[in-house]
Formats: sequence, C-alpha cells, structure tokens
Amino acid sequence: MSLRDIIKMIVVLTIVSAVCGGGLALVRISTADQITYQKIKFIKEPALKQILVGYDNDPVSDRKEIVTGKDKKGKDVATTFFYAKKAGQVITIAFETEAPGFAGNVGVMMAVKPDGTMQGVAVTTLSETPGVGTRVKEDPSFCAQFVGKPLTANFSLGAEIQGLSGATVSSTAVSNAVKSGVELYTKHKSQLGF
Amino acid sequence: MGPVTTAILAMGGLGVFLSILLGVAAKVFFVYVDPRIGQVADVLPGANCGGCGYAGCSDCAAAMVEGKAPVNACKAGGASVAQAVAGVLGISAAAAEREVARIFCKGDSARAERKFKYMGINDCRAAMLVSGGDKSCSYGCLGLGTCVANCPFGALSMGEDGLPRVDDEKCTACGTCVKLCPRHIPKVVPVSQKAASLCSSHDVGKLVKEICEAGCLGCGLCKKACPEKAVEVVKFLSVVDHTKCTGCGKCFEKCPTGIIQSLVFTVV
Amino acid sequence: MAARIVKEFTKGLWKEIAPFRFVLGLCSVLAVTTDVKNGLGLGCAVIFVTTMSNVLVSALRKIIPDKVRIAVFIVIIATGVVIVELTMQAYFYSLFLVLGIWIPLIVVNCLVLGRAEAFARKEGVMLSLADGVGMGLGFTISLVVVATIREILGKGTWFGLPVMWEGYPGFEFMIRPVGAFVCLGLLLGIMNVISARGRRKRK
Amino acid sequence: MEDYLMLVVSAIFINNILLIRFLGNCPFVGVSSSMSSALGMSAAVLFVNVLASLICWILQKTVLDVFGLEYLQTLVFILVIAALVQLVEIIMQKVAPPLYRALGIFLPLITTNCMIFGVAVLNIKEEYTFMQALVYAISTALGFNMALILLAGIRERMDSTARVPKLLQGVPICLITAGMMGLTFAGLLGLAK
Repeated sequence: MSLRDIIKMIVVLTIVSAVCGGGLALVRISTADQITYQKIKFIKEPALKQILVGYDNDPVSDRKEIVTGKDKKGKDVATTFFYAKKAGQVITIAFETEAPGFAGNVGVMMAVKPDGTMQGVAVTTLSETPGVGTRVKEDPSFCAQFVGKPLTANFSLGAEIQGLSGATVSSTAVSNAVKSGVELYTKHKSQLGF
Repeated sequence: MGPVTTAILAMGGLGVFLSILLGVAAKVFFVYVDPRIGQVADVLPGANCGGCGYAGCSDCAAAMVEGKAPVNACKAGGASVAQAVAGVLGISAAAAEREVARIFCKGDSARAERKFKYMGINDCRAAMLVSGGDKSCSYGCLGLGTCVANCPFGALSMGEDGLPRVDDEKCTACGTCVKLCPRHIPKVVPVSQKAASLCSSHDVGKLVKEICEAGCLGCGLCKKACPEKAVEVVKFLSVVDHTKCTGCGKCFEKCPTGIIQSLVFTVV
Repeated sequence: MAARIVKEFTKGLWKEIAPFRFVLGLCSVLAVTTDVKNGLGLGCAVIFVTTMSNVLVSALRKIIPDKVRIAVFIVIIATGVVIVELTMQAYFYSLFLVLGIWIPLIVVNCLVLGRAEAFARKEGVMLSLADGVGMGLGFTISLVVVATIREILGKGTWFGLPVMWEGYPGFEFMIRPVGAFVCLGLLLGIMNVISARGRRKRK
Repeated sequence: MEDYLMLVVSAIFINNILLIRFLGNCPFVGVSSSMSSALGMSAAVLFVNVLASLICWILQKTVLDVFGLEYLQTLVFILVIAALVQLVEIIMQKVAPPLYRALGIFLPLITTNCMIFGVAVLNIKEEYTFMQALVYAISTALGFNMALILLAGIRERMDSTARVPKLLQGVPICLITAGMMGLTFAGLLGLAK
C-alpha cells in the first residue's frame, strides 16, 4: 500500500461520492415540489373531498401558503389555503386549523365561500378517546350543523351549534377550531386575493 | 450556499474522511497474507453471500488455497468461477489426472491423547455433538468410521490403529468422505502427489506436542529443507504444493514428528 | 457479441435466477411478497438499480483501486437507490408508503452488490447491462411468482381482484412471516428437483 | 426505564429482527450450516451492529438533519457501514489475529447484511433517542444471534441424524426450520405494539 495507492484511493472515493452527492441533490430539487404535492394530496385529499363540491380544478395544486402567525419559538407559522375553482372562478377556499381537544389537538378543515357562508366542515386529525370523542368525526350530523351558516354566526356550543352529548370537550374543540379559522380567514381575507 | 453545494461538500467531505481513515489503517495495520488467497478471492464473485458455508469470499478463498474446500465450492459463481479458481491454483477443475482420497491424520489411539471415554453412537458426527468429540486434538480424526461406513465404493477400511485406510484402487475421489467427515480429515488429492503432511491441526506447536505425538508442529523445518519451495506453513500447518513437490524426501528426516512423509507406497 | 449479450440476459431468467438458484436477495423476497402489486413495484425498482449499478460499475472498473472497491460500488448502488426513492415518492406515493423501509434496503440486497462484484467488475458495459437487466428481471419474476402464490392462498385475491370462490376464508398462514419461509423453502425444493431431473435427462 | 425493558423484549422475542421482520436472511442461510461459524458471525454482528447504529445515529442528528440532507440518508449510512466494516477488519487483522481468525472473517459478510443497515434506518424512523437506539441495536443483534445459533444447532443435528427428504435437502429445509422457529415467536405477538 504505497503512498501513491492511498492518494489514488482518496481521490477516487472523494470524487465518486461528491459527484453522487451533487447528482442526488439535483434529483432532489427536481422532484421536491412534486413530493410535497403528493404528501399534501395524500393527507388532505380525503378531507377536501368531503367538504368541497362542484369544482373542476385540482385544489391541491392551486394552493397558497400565507404566514398567519408566530409559534412559541417565534418561527412564523403558515397555513395552506386550497382554492376550489369552477371554470376558473374561485367557488370555495378550504384551510385547516387546530384546537386543543380532550387528549390532543383536533384538526378541522373548513370550506368557506367567497360570499362569506360556511360551505362545509370536516374533522381531519384527532386523538380523542375512541367511541366517545371520535363521534365528532364519525357522526356526520355534528359537522353538518356548520354548513350554510354565515361567518358572522356565533359558533360556540349552545348558540347555533349543539354539542354531542357525552363528548362536550371534543365538540367545543371543533367549534373553537372553527371560530379560530373564521377569525383567521377574516384577518387574511385581503391576502387571499380572489 | 445552495442545497446542491452542501450535498456535494457533505458527501465529498465524508468520502475524504473515510478514505483517509482506510488508507492510514491499511498502512498502519498491514499484515502479510498468502498472495494466492488474494488471487483466488479476486476471481470469486465477492458477494460474500455465505452460500458456500464459509464466512464470505476471502474465507472461502483461504479454504480453497488450503485444499479444504473444493474448487466449485462457490455456488454463486457457478462453473465459470470454478474454472477460474482452478486456473489460479494450478489444478485443473476437470482433473484429467486421477485423484484419490488421503487421510490427513496420523494421531492413532496409541499416539493421540483422549479427553474422555466416549460410549455414544458409533458415528463421528454424533461424537462431535458430545462437547466436540473425545479427542484432545480438536482437528484430529475421531476414528468412529463414518467415512468407512458411507464410502459408496468400499475404498475405506478401519485400520487396527483406529484410523481409516484408503484403498487407492477402489477410491474414485467421489468426495463423500470429505463431505461427511465433521472434521474434514479426508482430502481428495492427485494420485501423483508424492509427499504430504498428514495432519489437519492448525493448533500452535506447543499445544500439539502435549496432545499428539504425530501432529504437525508448524515449525517450518520442512519448509526450510525443501529445495523446490513446495512447502508452505499455513496457520501452523505445513501444506505441500503437489505441483512443485518432486518427492526428494529431504523434508522427511527434518520433521521432528515425522508427519510429513511419502505418499507413494504400494497397495498393501 | 450479440449472442453473448442474449446469453447473459437469459442466464438471469432461469439458469441463474437469483433468489432460487443461489439464495441471494432473500430478505426482500420474503418480506414484500404478501401482495403482487408490491412485489412488482419492488421488482421494477430492483431492475433499475441493478442495471444502473452494473453499467456504472463496469464503466468505472478500470479506475477504481482495489482497496476501496467495495465502498465505491456501494456509493454507486446507493445513488441508484436514492434516485428510485425520490422518484417513487414523487410519482407512486402510495406504493412508496406500502414498501416503506424495503426501498432503501435494496442497497444491501446481496443480489445487486453480488452482480456488481461478480460480473460488472470484470465485463464490458454492454454485457453488464444485459446481465443487470436479466438478473433484475429474474428477480422480479421470482418476486411475482412467490407473491402470486402467497396472495392467492393467503387473501384469495390476485392483484387485488378476488380469484378464489366466494366463501374463501383466506389461508392466514401464508400472509404471516412463517408462511413466507415455508413457501419459499418448498419453492426452492421444487426448483432443485426440476433442475436435478433436467440434468439427469441431459446426462 | 421500563420502556427500555419493553424495547429489549420486543426486539428479541416479539418482532425478532430475523424471523418476523426478515432482515438479515442472506448470511442466515449460508452461515448457519456449522455452529462455529454461527458463533463467530453472531459475535461479529453484535459488535458491528452496535457500532454502526450509534455512528449512523450521530451522523443523522448532526450532519443530515442540520443541513437538511435527509434524502441522502441511505447513501451516507451504507457508505459509513462499509467503511466501518473494512476498518474494523483491517485493525482486527493486525491487533488481534486469533480474534480475527475466529471472528474477523465474517466481517466482509456484514456489509451486505440487511440487518445492520435496517437497524440503523429503523433507529431514525422510530425516532429513538441515543440511549434507545443503543438498547435497540444490542437487543436486535441478540435476537439475530439467538435465531442464528438456534438454527445452527438444529441444522447440525439434522444433518447428522435426521433423514431429510431428497426434495428438501440443504437450503429448503433450513428455511422451513426458520419458519417453524418464527411460528413459536409469533405466539408472543400480542405482548407489545
């Protein structure tokens, strides 16, 4: 193993790994957005399908990320807004918000029409107690109560929305999520730009 | 710094670091290995799949060089690799020359020490299951006659000294005894081989002296005495390369235990 | 030359079909073959990786010093695998989720490195290409064969379409890891007998 | 402390890396033909598995996550494992020849062992902490060794005493025995997640 061999070895291995590293980075970049699209599509699509209706575009690709607040560590938090269009015209906007539930955050996806009425609400993620808290997701009548109501309506329990008996904490979580969503929506209405 | 450059730098840096590490280690920890093992290992596929039962290609190559493993032991390589290995080792795979099995152990009941009295099934493989056989030498022949019983051509018979004897005429080098023997004592060698060290022990000489009067001590005197450079000491065991050996017999007197001896003798 | 290419290619399909003939690349054959679709997906990935690695290895075979040979081969194979990972994540995301850890494990698949070491290191680019595709295809065929047996017996479906009679309870044993071992063991046995009988006929 | 115990028990018995998760079969079939090679292989696997998992874990947390190169994980891990195995082989050949004679010859076999790489990747995928990764690496290696040594024992007795049908000689019977061993472990499946 003369010195010349060692140097040749170092050169070859370094060049090969560097070239491979660079090549992979290029592949990474060219597939990056497609991968994020697939990830979002795979997670959000089921919920979007429940609440959006009568659209002819792919809401997952017509999406927009808007900075809507800061989290504890000061890093800004962005919410993705999905545009559902019909013949180029935006008919509804869907976005997701969260609120603390019984055993963890309850994620709620809302669809709002430009004229300010609620088109649909669907629970996406939850870790509530199975059979009790999860009824907010399984029982369609609960989420149906939100449909058609104007954004200015009072979504807290007892007013226009009746909570599920025995699952008050989860129901309040959903209504809080909807309320924070509405507030978020009205605050950033101008940025949505449609 | 764009993502591409970070990737290149990260991978390049890792490459440099690892290759320098390997280079330095190779230099600092250099150790001499029989070159033929390297040549055979090159020819083997190197996939280290373990299919041959050995632990990877270099180990299989070492076994082939020592003659423990047949040339076609490498299952992954198939026939083409067997040809190539035979080429490197100088023995032709389709040995035109007749081969015969030889018993590479001379530690008979008189000269080899026994750890305990074995009373189990009269089969070497079964004896092996009882804490590795009753012989102190962990490489020596147990003498319970599995090979004799299973030789399809009846070429093997149990000598009165407790070691199997090969009948050159009947032996067709089919290799059954080689395969069956749990200690790989019988080996198939060309009939023309004139001399061999009839021992399989890789133990250090000091240990062999205590447990067997006939064992090879790996002292290398035969290697020095051999004018043809035909003898190699591989892991404390002298191995005769039959292509170079002329049977001059210079090594026979030098060997302290007389284990290296002439193979050319008339059928008794 | 062309004849040799064809020979190298067909060799991988039967005479030296990897998982059966000499027990290479067993891990993925056992794990992924509960479903023919997954088996096919992984098989295509292996074809791509084996071919790409064979071609690159045989192209660079002259300049790679011996001491670092394995490391360089592994880098080339790993690059192929990461490319497969990324493209699969981008275009076949559901398959990617199902195969999960088995995509990166192609890197340590004894077949790929075995072919690179045994063949590509010594032969020209064209031959290595033929060998890579042949071996990859052979591997995929064996994956599909094992997967077909396991899926039909296990779930009574093939590619997801129900095949068995209506009340077929599904032979759960085949889906469990134990079934994989036994099924592959029996298949290997049958293959040995077929080739043994073939050899006896030729002799 | 109790989740470590559960981690150990589940790695060795419940989802044994070899019999249930299928990682590491190639050497499993080849090397288990004799007990001596099985013992040597298991010691080498335990040693390299722990070393490789820790180095890969550290590399992931310090280099890959920090610079956002997670997609390079496969490439970096396998390169490190290959170099590590070669390095250990070189050092052991010089420093401890008898140990190398018993143990080192299995080292090249380990580079292509799916288990070492699999465990390194699983450590990251399951988001284990450093200690958990260490415990997981040790227990998976012990699980692998247990299965390998058990099979080597069975095969040795089977070769010398059992009459295996012509159809199943050699590898097929070995696979079926492994399957049966897996069956016994499958009995414990309900214990952990």
